[in-house]
Amino acid sequence: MIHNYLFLSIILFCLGIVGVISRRNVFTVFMSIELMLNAANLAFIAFSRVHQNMDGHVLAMMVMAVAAAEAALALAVVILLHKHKSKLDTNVFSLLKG
Amino acid sequence: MFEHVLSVIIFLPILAGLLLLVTPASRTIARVSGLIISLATLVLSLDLYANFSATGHLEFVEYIPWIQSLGVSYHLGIDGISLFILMAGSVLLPMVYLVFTTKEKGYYANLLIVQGAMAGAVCAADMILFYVFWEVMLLPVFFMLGLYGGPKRLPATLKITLYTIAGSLLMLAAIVYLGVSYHAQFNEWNFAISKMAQLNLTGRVAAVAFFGFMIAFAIKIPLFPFHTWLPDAYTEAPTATTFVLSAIMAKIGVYGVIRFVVPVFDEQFARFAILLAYSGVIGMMYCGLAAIAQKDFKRMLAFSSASHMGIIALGVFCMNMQALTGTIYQIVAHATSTGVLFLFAGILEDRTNTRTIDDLGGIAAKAPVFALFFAIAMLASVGLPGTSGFIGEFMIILGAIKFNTVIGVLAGTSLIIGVCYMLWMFQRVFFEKSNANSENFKDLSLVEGLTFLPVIILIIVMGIYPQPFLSKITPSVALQFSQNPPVIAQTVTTNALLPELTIEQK
Amino acid sequence: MTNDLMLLLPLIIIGAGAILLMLTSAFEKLNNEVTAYGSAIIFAVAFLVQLSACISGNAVIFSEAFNGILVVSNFSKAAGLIILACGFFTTLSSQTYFKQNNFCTPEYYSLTVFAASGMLLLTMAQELITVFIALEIMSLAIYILVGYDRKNVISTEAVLKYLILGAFAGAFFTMGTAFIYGATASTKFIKISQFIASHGFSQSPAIIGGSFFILVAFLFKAAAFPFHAWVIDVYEGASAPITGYMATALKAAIFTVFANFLVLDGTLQAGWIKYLFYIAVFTMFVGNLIAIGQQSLKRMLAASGIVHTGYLLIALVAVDSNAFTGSVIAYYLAAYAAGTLGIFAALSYLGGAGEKRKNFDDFKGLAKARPYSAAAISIFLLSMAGIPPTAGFMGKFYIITSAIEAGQIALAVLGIISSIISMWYYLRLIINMYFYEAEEQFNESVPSQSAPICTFVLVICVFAISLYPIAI
Amino acid sequence: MGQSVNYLGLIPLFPLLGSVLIGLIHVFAGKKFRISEKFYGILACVGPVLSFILALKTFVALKALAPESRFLCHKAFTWFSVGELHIDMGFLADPLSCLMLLFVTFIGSLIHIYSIGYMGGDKNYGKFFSYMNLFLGAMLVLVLGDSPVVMFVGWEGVGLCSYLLISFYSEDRSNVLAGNKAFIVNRIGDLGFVLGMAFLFWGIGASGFDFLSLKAHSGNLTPAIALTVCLLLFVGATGKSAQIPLYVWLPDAMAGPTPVSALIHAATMVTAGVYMVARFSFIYANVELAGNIIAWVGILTALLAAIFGMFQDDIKKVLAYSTVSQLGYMFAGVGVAAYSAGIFHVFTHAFFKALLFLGAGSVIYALHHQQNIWKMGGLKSKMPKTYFTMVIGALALSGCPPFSGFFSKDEILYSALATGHYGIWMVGVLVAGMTAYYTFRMIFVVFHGTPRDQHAFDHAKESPAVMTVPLIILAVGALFAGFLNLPAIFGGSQMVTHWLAPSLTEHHPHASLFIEIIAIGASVAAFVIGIKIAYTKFGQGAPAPEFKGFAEFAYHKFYVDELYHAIIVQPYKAIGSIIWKTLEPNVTDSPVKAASKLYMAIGTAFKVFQVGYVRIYAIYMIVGLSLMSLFLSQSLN
Repeated sequence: MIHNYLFLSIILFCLGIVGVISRRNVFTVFMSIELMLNAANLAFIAFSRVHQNMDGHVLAMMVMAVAAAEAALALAVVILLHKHKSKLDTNVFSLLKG
Repeated sequence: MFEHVLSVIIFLPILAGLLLLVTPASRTIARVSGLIISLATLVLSLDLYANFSATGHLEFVEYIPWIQSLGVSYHLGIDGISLFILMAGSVLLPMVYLVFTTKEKGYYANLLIVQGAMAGAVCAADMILFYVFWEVMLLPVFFMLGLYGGPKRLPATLKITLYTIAGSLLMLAAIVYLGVSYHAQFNEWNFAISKMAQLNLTGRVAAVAFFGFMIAFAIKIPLFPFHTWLPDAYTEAPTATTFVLSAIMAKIGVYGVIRFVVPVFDEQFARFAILLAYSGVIGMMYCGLAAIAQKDFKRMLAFSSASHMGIIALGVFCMNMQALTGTIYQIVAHATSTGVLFLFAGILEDRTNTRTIDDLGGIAAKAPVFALFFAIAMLASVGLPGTSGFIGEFMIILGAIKFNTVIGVLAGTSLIIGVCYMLWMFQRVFFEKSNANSENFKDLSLVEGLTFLPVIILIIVMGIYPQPFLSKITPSVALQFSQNPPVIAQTVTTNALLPELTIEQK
Repeated sequence: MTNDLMLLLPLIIIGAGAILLMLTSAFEKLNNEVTAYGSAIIFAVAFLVQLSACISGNAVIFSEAFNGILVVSNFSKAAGLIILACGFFTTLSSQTYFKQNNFCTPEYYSLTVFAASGMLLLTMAQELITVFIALEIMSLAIYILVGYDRKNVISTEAVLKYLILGAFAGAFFTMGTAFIYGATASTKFIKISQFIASHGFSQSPAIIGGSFFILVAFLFKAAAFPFHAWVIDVYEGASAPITGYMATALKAAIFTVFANFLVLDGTLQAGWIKYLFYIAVFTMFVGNLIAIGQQSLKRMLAASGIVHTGYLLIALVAVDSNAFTGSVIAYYLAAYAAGTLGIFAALSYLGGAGEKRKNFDDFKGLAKARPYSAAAISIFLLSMAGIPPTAGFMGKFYIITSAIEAGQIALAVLGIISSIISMWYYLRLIINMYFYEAEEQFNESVPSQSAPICTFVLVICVFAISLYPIAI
Repeated sequence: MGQSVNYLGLIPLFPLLGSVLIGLIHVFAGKKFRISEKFYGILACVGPVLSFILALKTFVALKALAPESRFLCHKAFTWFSVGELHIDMGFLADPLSCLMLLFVTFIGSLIHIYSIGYMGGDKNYGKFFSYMNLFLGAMLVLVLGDSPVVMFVGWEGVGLCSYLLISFYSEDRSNVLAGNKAFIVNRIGDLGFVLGMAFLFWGIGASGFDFLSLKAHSGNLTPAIALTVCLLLFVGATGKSAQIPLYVWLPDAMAGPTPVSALIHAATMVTAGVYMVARFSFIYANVELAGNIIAWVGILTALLAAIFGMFQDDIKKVLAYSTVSQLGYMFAGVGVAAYSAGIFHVFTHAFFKALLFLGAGSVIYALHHQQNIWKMGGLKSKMPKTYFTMVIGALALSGCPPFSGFFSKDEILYSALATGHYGIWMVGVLVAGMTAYYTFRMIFVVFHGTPRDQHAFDHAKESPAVMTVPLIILAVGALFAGFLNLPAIFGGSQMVTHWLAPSLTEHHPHASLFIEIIAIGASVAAFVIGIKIAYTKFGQGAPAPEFKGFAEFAYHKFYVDELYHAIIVQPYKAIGSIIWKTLEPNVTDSPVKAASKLYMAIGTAFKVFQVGYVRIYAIYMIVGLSLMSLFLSQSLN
């Protein structure tokens, strides 16, 4: 049984990776990262079940909290970006290079 | 003699130099204080020399643990080999302050620092300490060359710095390798140079470490084909820097070979000695031949110096007592003669504003004292008997013949090669008719004359009565050979061309 | 419990201080100056407390606190000292920096202290989720600090890149944690260690995969190849003091936890050494090659930071997991921190308004106008290049010694070659400062003395650290 | 070991101190205080004369000893001592060095006195005497040195002085070039000397490197090393004594003042090579091959130089080639192991050649530095003393009995014949004839006939006494020196040969009276024929001849100088500039340059990877991560 959860988790994680490297919209990129974090959370919960203790749940909660904080910051950054360039395409923000 | 005399000799100039750099001292103050400090160092060194008892072992030892867990210590001491390099520095450097009066503050400050650092490198009995001083002595050169050098100084600065640092970093790896090997073999951390001779080093890694050392020293000496930084650096550097580089710093490279490579890597050294000897000899000929093509007398002296360094290094690679003693003697002789020649070149350049040989002429008639001094230094540099240059060169050639006949004969050609370009230069600069550049050439002033006089006398005394000097050197050299009798002392290369001329080992 | 709290006192001071600063910055009367000095005092107090703990040196090397989640070792103490010192110098440099750049608010200093609290926690963390949280405390604060100049698109772009990639790496970390949790039913290092000891490292795919992901996250934060690309852009976009802060304190924290994680089991370390070997080599060389072509000083320093990461990875490869003290890593971190912070402190007041001087060429002739600053910068650069008698040399010496001692001779030699390569771009700045004529006068007055004083103190540190012996 | 006497060290010391003193006065006080020439002159003569007195004392002391123990030595101090190498600054007076000592100091003193007159009015008067004294000191070190190394000090020292004095009129480039040439060519020879010493040292030098110890151990030398040593030392001798192939410097050396030519380039320094070979006779005597090589080189040099001498038009060049030619004789002598004959010729040659040079100097002085013989003529009447003494010198040089040259030359030719070196003997006789020819060609052209340059002739007058008195003294020597070694056939007792015997390893051939008579007859015949031809052609005054064919070839000295220039000097310079202009920048330095170019290129190229797109950075991470996992799975399998 655990395998199915894990497969799902890994698939989500990989989707997240693909999202990060293929999408250019800042929002989508952040969402993809959230997806990866949630994949981890799913794994935590699943393992928690396997090990028959609640540690995994606690860990998942922690991760979610941190993810929320990160998301908050991300939103702030998105606003800033929009203010500067009126676009949310990550490729637009490539002044720093070379 | 007080206890920490070596430390004082090392750190007095360094601290004075740093102090000059951080305070807004005027250049006159800088020069005068530099002169005082370097004279003080000279007095201390002379006292040291007088009290040196030539036991062959380290004397005036100072030992303060530093990194105890690794056996690294602040460990100083001198023996007959290092004494003379130390002395050369102490004796020669005060001249700079007397002769060159109009340089900037940083010039004198850097000179002081480099003097201390060179003394440190020579006195260090711990490998890490040696490395520290070894690197430190490059920094003032870097700044002096970059700040006060000629118009094309920047590439020259970069080249010498990167070249040397590259070499010395490889040496660092090799030093660490030695320390670790010592730990592995004797279960004790130690970085003392004297302990390393006990190491039993075999295998490829040891060979790599050997080359780590050798390349570092080869660059500093410089040994062919690592000499390419030299012409530019020597030419572009201000006189005092060239002087320091050629007279003392290059010698510390040779000293390094004697101190590190020969006793520690005896097996590898014996194996590669022939290669290194060829490198020395070829370098001597190559640079000597290149010297004849120079139009710029400073660059000519640079090549001449490189040429001599080839022969000096050769003495180490011949692995017999005469050659090694000859090398150490020649180190001092070359320091005095070539060093002074570079200073003279500086004076020539200052007074005529040209470095082109063809632009000059007839100076001997205008400035007889200058010409006389120059001639004596030049003759010492070409190894005329009766001057300091002969004794060392003779012993090196003697040893080279024993080591390998072909190398010996090639080494002998230095007698000819050196004299060709030197005479040619002397002819064009000092003889013939004077011209617009040299018409108003002023002879040495009284101060300048008196500055150079001791060294000129030294050149002659060292040629006529070298034994007091040699007797301080030989015990250390003998010790060096007695430590490694099985490998080094018995390595004699058979002369492939004329086997019957191979000198038998007795 | 009281004992535990005593051990954590520096962390508590910093944490409380951060919150206090955050709260007080609501008051308008408190201007940036006061906050700056306040935060500096907080750092100083925490540093002194930490130092007294070090000196009084309770013989227990491994003092556990909070049920084994946090461990105070000599290594973590040393790392804590470095971090606190970095924080101290960063705040003081910032004080001067913001005389010339006006995007400061008191929260800036609060965030600096917050970041430090995350770092301190990180040094002590012995549990993966704690590590994650500490990492995020630190990172979130640093993200904000990087993008603090909201008006500046460069700065915003930097935070965007950092945030995306940092969060991306964070996701790997959580996934790795999940795997390890799945295998061992715990996230405590000690439990993981016991599990590996009983089951073997290579027998458990979850441990392998999990530790791999965690490694990736650490390598990212430490800016190792191939996770290094962000660091150049982010350093350029961030303000000078923060760049210094990131380059030093953050790296110190990351390497502390990295080492702690790696040595939790010998087979784990042995399993990854081969990779770390190559990563170290690539990191050094790629960092060097990036640095060569840079025109901007900050980008060069970022790239050189990558190189130093490579050296630290050498040290990591060479650590002996059975008798781990971390002294080499700590020493190198301290040596590196002194040099790097020094440069950024100097850049804080030399950069001019809006950091107008940022390229190599902008510093031409500095030595004539500001000889002491130029000398200080030269010393820092030489230290970073590893020229004796500076701290950087001793750090490099220890690293090479430990590498050769561990049998990693190739790595040591490659490290040496890398530092040969690196020599040019360090010297380049010195050459620009000293050997060229000034193109401008550098005649604006230094707005405040705190950054210059920092620079001066750090110069002393560079030499003092080099004399301080350590035990390997 | 011989008796130790302290004054041996003083013999070279006096002139050396004189040199330093005069030099210092000249450099530091000369211009300021207008030191008079007289002062310099007297000061300069003190050293040589004192040395001469001590030399006499040495001679007396030696004479007092039994012949086989005629060794006086003086070890001033340990010069250098390293391992088995132990060199004392020691001096050795044995019959050989004593003989050299006597005539070197004697002739040296005379020439110093002569120079007082000759150099009058020169602005570098003091410098000249300083160099001259230095030379004499060095020459005495060479003669007295008790080990090859000390000898080498003098050896190089005289070379240096030769250089300094040749380029004495240093404003003229050609003079300096001549000096350079002399020094460099000598250095080539010195290389041979040094290498020879090195081989000798490693062969037998470990138990003492002074001549006496070497002689005692000379039997231990292996043949190969002995031959090597002999040949290498001879290379040294060819340099110093101007033999083929290194003779080229000596004719050019005539650029120096004439007393210099007389002292250094005729009487003393150039004979050092012969002295050295005689010194090492204990080795040479055992290596026949080396002896033959030396003899042939010598006699061929004699021939070649005689040919050149016949076509010269510079009075000093004539004498110079004649010197080279006579040196060739000397080497022929020592080559056939007739060391005493060779040394005896050195001895007599010193007198008559110094005489001829000083006479030529007197002529040149009178004609205001005119050296071309075709601008002279008829000077017999104007300068009778010079003429008279020069004729004596010329007769001695040509080997006219009973002048000194006859006996010494005849001794050599006789030895060659007696030891079966017929080829050498025949060439030798031929050269004897040629010698007579060119010597009297010179005498006739310069002193007989009618003046060719009337103006110069009118102003010519006899030189002052300070110059003519030495001429007369030397003339006496040239006349009678030969009797010192009068062979048995003339009722003599060969005093010099017997005197030298303890110093030399020599076997006297016992030849028949018949051979002696043949030798003497041939020499005399050659002399007569030579002088006859000269008289027919030039006795009544003749115009400057046009040279054609072989004569032109010989006039240009077979183009040897040009040849050397083309095959040695030019390639040497070319190699130098190839190294500097091509090899150094393009080959030796190219790895460094290539490395720095590569360095910058890679550095620039690597910037491409920093594209600035965050997405790409993430891709780097993923790619790196994937590669790592790939390796991971590999290593796990």
